[in-house]
Amino acid sequence: MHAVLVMILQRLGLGVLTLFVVSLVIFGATELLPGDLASSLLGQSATPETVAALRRQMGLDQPAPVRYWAWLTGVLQGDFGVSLASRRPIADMMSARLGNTVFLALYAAAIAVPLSLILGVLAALWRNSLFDRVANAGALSAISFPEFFVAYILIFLLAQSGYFPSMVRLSPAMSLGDKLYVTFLPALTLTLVVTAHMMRMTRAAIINLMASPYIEMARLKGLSPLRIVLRHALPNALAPIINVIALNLAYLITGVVVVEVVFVYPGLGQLMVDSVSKRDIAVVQAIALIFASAYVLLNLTADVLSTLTNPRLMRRK
Amino acid sequence: MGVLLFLVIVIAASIPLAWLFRATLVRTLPHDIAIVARDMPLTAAFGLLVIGVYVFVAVLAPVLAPFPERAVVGTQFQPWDSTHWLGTDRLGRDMLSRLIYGARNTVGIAFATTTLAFVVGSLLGIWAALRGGWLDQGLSRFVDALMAIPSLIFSLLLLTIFGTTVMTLILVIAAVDATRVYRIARSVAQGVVVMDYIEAARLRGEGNWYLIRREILPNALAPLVAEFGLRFCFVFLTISSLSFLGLGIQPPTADWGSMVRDNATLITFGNVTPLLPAGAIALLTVAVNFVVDWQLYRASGLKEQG
Amino acid sequence: MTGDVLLNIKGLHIEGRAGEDWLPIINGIDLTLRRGEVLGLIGESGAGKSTLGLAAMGFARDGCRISGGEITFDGIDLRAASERRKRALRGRRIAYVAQSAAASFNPAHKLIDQYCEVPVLKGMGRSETEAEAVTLYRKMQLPAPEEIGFRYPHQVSGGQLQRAMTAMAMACHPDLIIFDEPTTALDVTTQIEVLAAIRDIVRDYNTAAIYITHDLAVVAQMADRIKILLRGDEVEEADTRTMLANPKADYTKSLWAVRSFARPEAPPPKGAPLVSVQGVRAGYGKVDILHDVSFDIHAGRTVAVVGESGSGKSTVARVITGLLPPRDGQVVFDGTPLPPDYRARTRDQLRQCQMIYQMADTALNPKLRLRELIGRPARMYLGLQGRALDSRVRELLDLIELDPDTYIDRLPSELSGGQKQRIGIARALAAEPQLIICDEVTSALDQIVQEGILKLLDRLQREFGLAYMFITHDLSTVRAIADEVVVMQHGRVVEQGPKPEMFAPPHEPYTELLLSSVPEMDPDWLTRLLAARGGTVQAGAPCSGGKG
Amino acid sequence: MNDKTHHTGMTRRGLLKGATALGAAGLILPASYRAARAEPQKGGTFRIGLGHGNSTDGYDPGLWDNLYAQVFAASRHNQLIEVDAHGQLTPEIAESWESSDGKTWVFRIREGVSFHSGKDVTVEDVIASLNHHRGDEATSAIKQFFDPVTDIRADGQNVIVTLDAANGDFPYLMSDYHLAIMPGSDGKIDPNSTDGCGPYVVESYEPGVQASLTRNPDYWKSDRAHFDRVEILAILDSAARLNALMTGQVDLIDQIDPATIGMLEARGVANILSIPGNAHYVFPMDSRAAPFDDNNVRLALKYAIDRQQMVDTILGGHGAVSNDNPIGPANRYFYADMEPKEFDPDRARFYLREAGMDSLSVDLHVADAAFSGAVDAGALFAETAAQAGININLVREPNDGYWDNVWMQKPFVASYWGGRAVEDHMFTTGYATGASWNDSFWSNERFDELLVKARSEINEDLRREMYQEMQRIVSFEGSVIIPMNNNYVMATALNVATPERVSSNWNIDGFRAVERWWFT
Repeated sequence: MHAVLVMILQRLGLGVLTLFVVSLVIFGATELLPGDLASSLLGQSATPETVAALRRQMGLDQPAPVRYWAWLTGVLQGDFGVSLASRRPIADMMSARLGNTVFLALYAAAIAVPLSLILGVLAALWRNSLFDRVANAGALSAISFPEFFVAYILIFLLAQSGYFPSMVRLSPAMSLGDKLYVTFLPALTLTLVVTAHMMRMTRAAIINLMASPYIEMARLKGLSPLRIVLRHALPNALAPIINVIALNLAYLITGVVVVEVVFVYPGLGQLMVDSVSKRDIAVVQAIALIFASAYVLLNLTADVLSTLTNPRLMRRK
Repeated sequence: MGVLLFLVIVIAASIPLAWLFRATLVRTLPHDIAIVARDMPLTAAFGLLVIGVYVFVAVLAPVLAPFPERAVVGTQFQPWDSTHWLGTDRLGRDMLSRLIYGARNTVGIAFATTTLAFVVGSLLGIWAALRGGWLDQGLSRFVDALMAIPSLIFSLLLLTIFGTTVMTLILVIAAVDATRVYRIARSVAQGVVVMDYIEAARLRGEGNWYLIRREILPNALAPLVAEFGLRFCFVFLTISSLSFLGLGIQPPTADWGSMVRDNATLITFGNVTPLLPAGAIALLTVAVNFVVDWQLYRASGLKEQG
Repeated sequence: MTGDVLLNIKGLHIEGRAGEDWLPIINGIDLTLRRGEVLGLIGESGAGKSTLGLAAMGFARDGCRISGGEITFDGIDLRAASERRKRALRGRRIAYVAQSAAASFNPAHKLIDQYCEVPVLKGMGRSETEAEAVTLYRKMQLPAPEEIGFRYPHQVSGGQLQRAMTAMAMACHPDLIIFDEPTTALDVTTQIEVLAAIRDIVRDYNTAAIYITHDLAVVAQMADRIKILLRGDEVEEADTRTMLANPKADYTKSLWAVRSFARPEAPPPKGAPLVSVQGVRAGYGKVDILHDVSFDIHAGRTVAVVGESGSGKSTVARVITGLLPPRDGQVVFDGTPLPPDYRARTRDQLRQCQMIYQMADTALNPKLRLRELIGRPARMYLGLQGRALDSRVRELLDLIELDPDTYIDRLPSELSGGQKQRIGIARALAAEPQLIICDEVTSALDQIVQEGILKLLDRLQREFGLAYMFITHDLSTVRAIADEVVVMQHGRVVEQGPKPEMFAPPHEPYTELLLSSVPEMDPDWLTRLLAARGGTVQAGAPCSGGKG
Repeated sequence: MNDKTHHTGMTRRGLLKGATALGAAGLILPASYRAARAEPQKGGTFRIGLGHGNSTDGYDPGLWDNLYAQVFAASRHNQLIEVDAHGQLTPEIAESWESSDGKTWVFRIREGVSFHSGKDVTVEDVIASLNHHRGDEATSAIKQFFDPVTDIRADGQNVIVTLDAANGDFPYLMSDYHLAIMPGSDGKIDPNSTDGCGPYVVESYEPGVQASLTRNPDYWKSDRAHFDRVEILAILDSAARLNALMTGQVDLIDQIDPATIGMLEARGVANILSIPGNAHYVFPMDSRAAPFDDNNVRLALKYAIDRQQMVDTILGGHGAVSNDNPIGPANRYFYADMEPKEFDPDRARFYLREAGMDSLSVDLHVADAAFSGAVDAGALFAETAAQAGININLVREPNDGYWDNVWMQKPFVASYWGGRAVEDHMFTTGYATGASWNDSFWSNERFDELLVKARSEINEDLRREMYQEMQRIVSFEGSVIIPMNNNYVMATALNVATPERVSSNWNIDGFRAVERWWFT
């Protein structure tokens, strides 16, 4: 256990470092973007004086390092600051959307993970069978369709016929059931997008082990193929599987802006893209940090889990 | 249902095709390659066949395409007929010709991008694994940071900064992909550097470049190739996702990713036009990965028997 | 003690897949085994002994197929039997003990869980199964039989794992056990314990067994009858004593002959030593692995460093090559102290000292052709180019007795184990060194091949006046090739001196243990030894991990 | 969404002179609407799906910059002056307005109007609302409207605005949508409040997602605001908007991909509103920069474009061919029978030779931010131009930042105008030498001269002649290619009814569909 704790602490430290680098990169990038908040707010109606006034008001006339420092100190005190574009506290702007994003991610994962594990195991069990090949090809074609396109197809098939709403409208009052119903299509879309990757990894990880001596031993003990795969191969294949799951979860949280647009789903991705085009650096930074930490934490969890599932690392001689 | 039926027919059709193709290969090729060809599973044969066709089409696009890439040759959205086999697009350009030229542009760009990403990513990754220490730490931390930024949004930022010429597009996507490649290359290389032959080479006093080029890279290739297969296809997706956000390939260049995007709305009305480029991408993806799987399986010392 | 026929194999043919075509592995072998009888299967790698052993379970590895003949186990036709039927036999009535227990135990589960798996499936109660496991563990003389089962494989030493696996095989009191080289991967002292345990348990349960090995001396202790295989054909079969007394086939005789190779004493050391290791203390992290190790190697002579796994003999090599800079002490080469870290050494210093590894597979880059594998050092150190390089490579291939024209453009994967090892030697020679460190170079090879390698090394030594540092755990090899012997244990030199003295009593107790543990061709050797040691098998056995 | 800012900027002066009506402007209603015509009925929830609206949108009236903000504002606020469907200024919070000299303007504030909060609308509120956009520290997009304003003061029920110079147009400025009347306290309004005196009361608002409003029970206009509730949704993806309409999740959408209009009509699940006006799409060329400094080159390009094809393909037929004429059919002095420019490669070649070149290669910078379909339009242009030996190399710029970095920065770009109801405004804003939005940096003495003359000309016929000469100058010597006039295209559910005339002055019936339309 102790070893694991140490690892967690180290990784958390590195995580913080990562976040710092991320904030630097993002800040630098947004600084390089042509135009700034003031001009993009005022657009063509901007006369030099108006822009200047707006810049003064927003403190955009400060040199970049100063602004970054101000922002950093703010965040370190847990204060994300106020959106310069909408003048609303960033924390408020994000909280609801973060909730939505996480909800959708978990929803999709809840379908995708078991599905891909089952498919992967079966594919490994009947490897090179027709099932294996079809599942494989199916998975591959699924990921080779752009997300928004998958979404459109699903809408065409399931929404226009009236089974599910083509557009997500969430209200706080909604019961979980309704929520699951209205967000079904986006969740399904994301499922199709991530399943293939996880399934292929599961299959590969298991098959890699099928050649190892202890699997032959298991066969020579007269165990059934299913038992061999489940009890003897799977436990040793967990590490890579867990890792790919973590990666896909991270993707589900951070990478779904397109799906959000198509289903009009109020998530963080949309907010980030809008803020980028508005040059609302504070918001961009805040979301980038949230995304980055999600990524870091998920990877950490994955490593911890794969350590826990590996006796060699858990119990030393 | 219709879709399923269609799939079944396609699969049914492709099996004998693949078989024929393999047979011809075995006949025509010189003996030593023929042996390899003979052992390849039908899926791989199918994959090779498809890739072959794509390359053929890409190379001979101007010859094959009935109409020029950009010319407006009809009114918009003409139905399929004898002159325009696949109808026309939103501007009245011949869909088939666009698809054919699309093969050239898309595959070209995707290939360039992926190759670039792999050269950079794998070299750095292997170098880090070989040198270890602070260099490894520094590089890896930095790459972690980059990977922690959602790739689509990151590319969006970069493209907005540097503009969207084909060149920048290739560079940006390659840069983002390179981080993923770096990770894999590094972990694979870490498995290789502990080998005795690396120790031997070090004791011989070999330099890093030789170690990377001759000793490590050849032995780290298999998993990298597998990744190449997927990444290669993801480039199309990235491109079309980017054009969804208003960036992407320069029009009027025909490219499948943007073609999907441009016509995507039609699917709302059950019009199959956008399915064509999307299908083209899907087919290539499947094909490439069939071949990759086969290569992996051979590289893995025929672990997976069947 | 032997009863009615249990296993009957007639005209068995097994083929292995090579691309599209099938190559014969076993061609037409008969085999009969009676209850309680132990049959020894002997052959070099590729003789098909493991395949035959597995066939006795009606099992063919992936890529192999049983193409002809009959396999009848206790009246059941295993070739006709359904998979389900065969599965019902395996583990219950026919059990299997694999070569490397370390690799054949599932790392993810506790020993006891893996023990219980089959019995519980068979319908026995978990608790009583565990109870029986403990008794078996005790019978197998495993330390702390009550709790050892609750450890994970990586927490248990190789020798113990091997016994635990035998116990697992015994779990359902099978009628037949296949032992596939159960002790090959073990140190000599550990091997004794395992051999003894296996022999007793088989006798007690009156189980029939097929004992597969390449080591005559070992099988001599275990088997009632011996069958000798060569490339899938039976050479001869006879009961153990007759077989040992007067082998008929030439091949068998050649196997026997291996033991006879002995190299003439090298000229006595003259002048200063080529290499002298002086008071070296070294290790990884906090632990010291070597404590004050010192010895000399003279030009043209062979120093054998003997010890069991974990004794630190390989670490010495790493110190000399500079991969592991020592904490104290130094390595003096030709009168000048070498920089501790290889990176700090001059190209010439690196050239002077070359290394040959135990595992040729991992020591040769599988993606490079022999031309480059061997040519590279010559190009680097001696700056040979083009034709000169080519002819040098061919010369070297000749030296190691491989035909240049056939081999120069091959990949390592296209070579046999012995040939790979020869390439390792050629690569070392290419640098024209004065010292070659041989790390267990023969231990992964068949005896006849070992023979060849040893002779080659010997010849090269005399031709080029090379000095060898010969790291090994195999005393017969030491007998064959060493001029001086350094015995190591727990990172210390327990005894060193010229070979004749070392092999003549009196010995240090550990040296004694080592020497006495080397199996001999005499069927009664084990019995006598155990009697001599008063049955205390554990005596002085170091805690040793398996080499796999 | 910068394009909308642009739109605002362009058209914010595009208002009407005195009693001038937008001649032919407004919609000839489709049969279905006429059938639906009847007395307005109350009730129902009107759901609008707009292709605009950002999660970053704020509340500050000075920064409303896209259609979403505009429609949302119009549904909760009133202004001093409304522009009705006929394009005439009609009183809203200002009962009446007058000026003796054009320098001092008196607005009489309507009594008995109250904010949603219950507070009565006072003269002070109006002054505070105006002042929010005025002064050095003001950050309003219409700040410069007030630059000439020297003083704003109350006089009983009147608000008196004094200018430093006479300006007969001042009332039209006061009808700008930014000028929402909001409750003020000690001379300031709270820019972040949604309190107004408009037809609907804000219930909830998530920027970039949705706003829902309920009918203002004591709205002073008895014959307006027929819906019980209004929901305004931001649906940026055009396919999503279509689906939302077709699956009955919204009743009105804007910005329909022209490519799909036909199919949508064919479905028969929606009505298409296509409202012709003066809005037009343009390709400005920097007349200072070679090769565009040579009018022959400009003419060559003008003849190298197939206008009808553009209307058919880019607008899906919902628009009209324009003869490089910023003055639209809705204008009084529109020069209808100026000889048209057919697509004529030979003629284009001819002008090229005139310019002393046998081939031409130029970069055209486009982004759909300029107008939806701009990229496709560029592609079409490039195609037809190629037939005239002109190589137009299309450079697609990111939508993001288009107006900052491309428009009026690069020599040859795509852009668009909301159009002007009055010739003088159009020309003064976009074509007079040195005008702030003269995006072709074009200058023509004769034109400038006529422009001034025409202002003061009383004789209707002479005036017409002058304006028509100006149109001809712009068309044949100008530096802006204007291939088409685009309609405002919306689609509604079948049960949505509109008044006889739908305003062409702004999109969504001048933002006011919410208070003018009803369900049948």
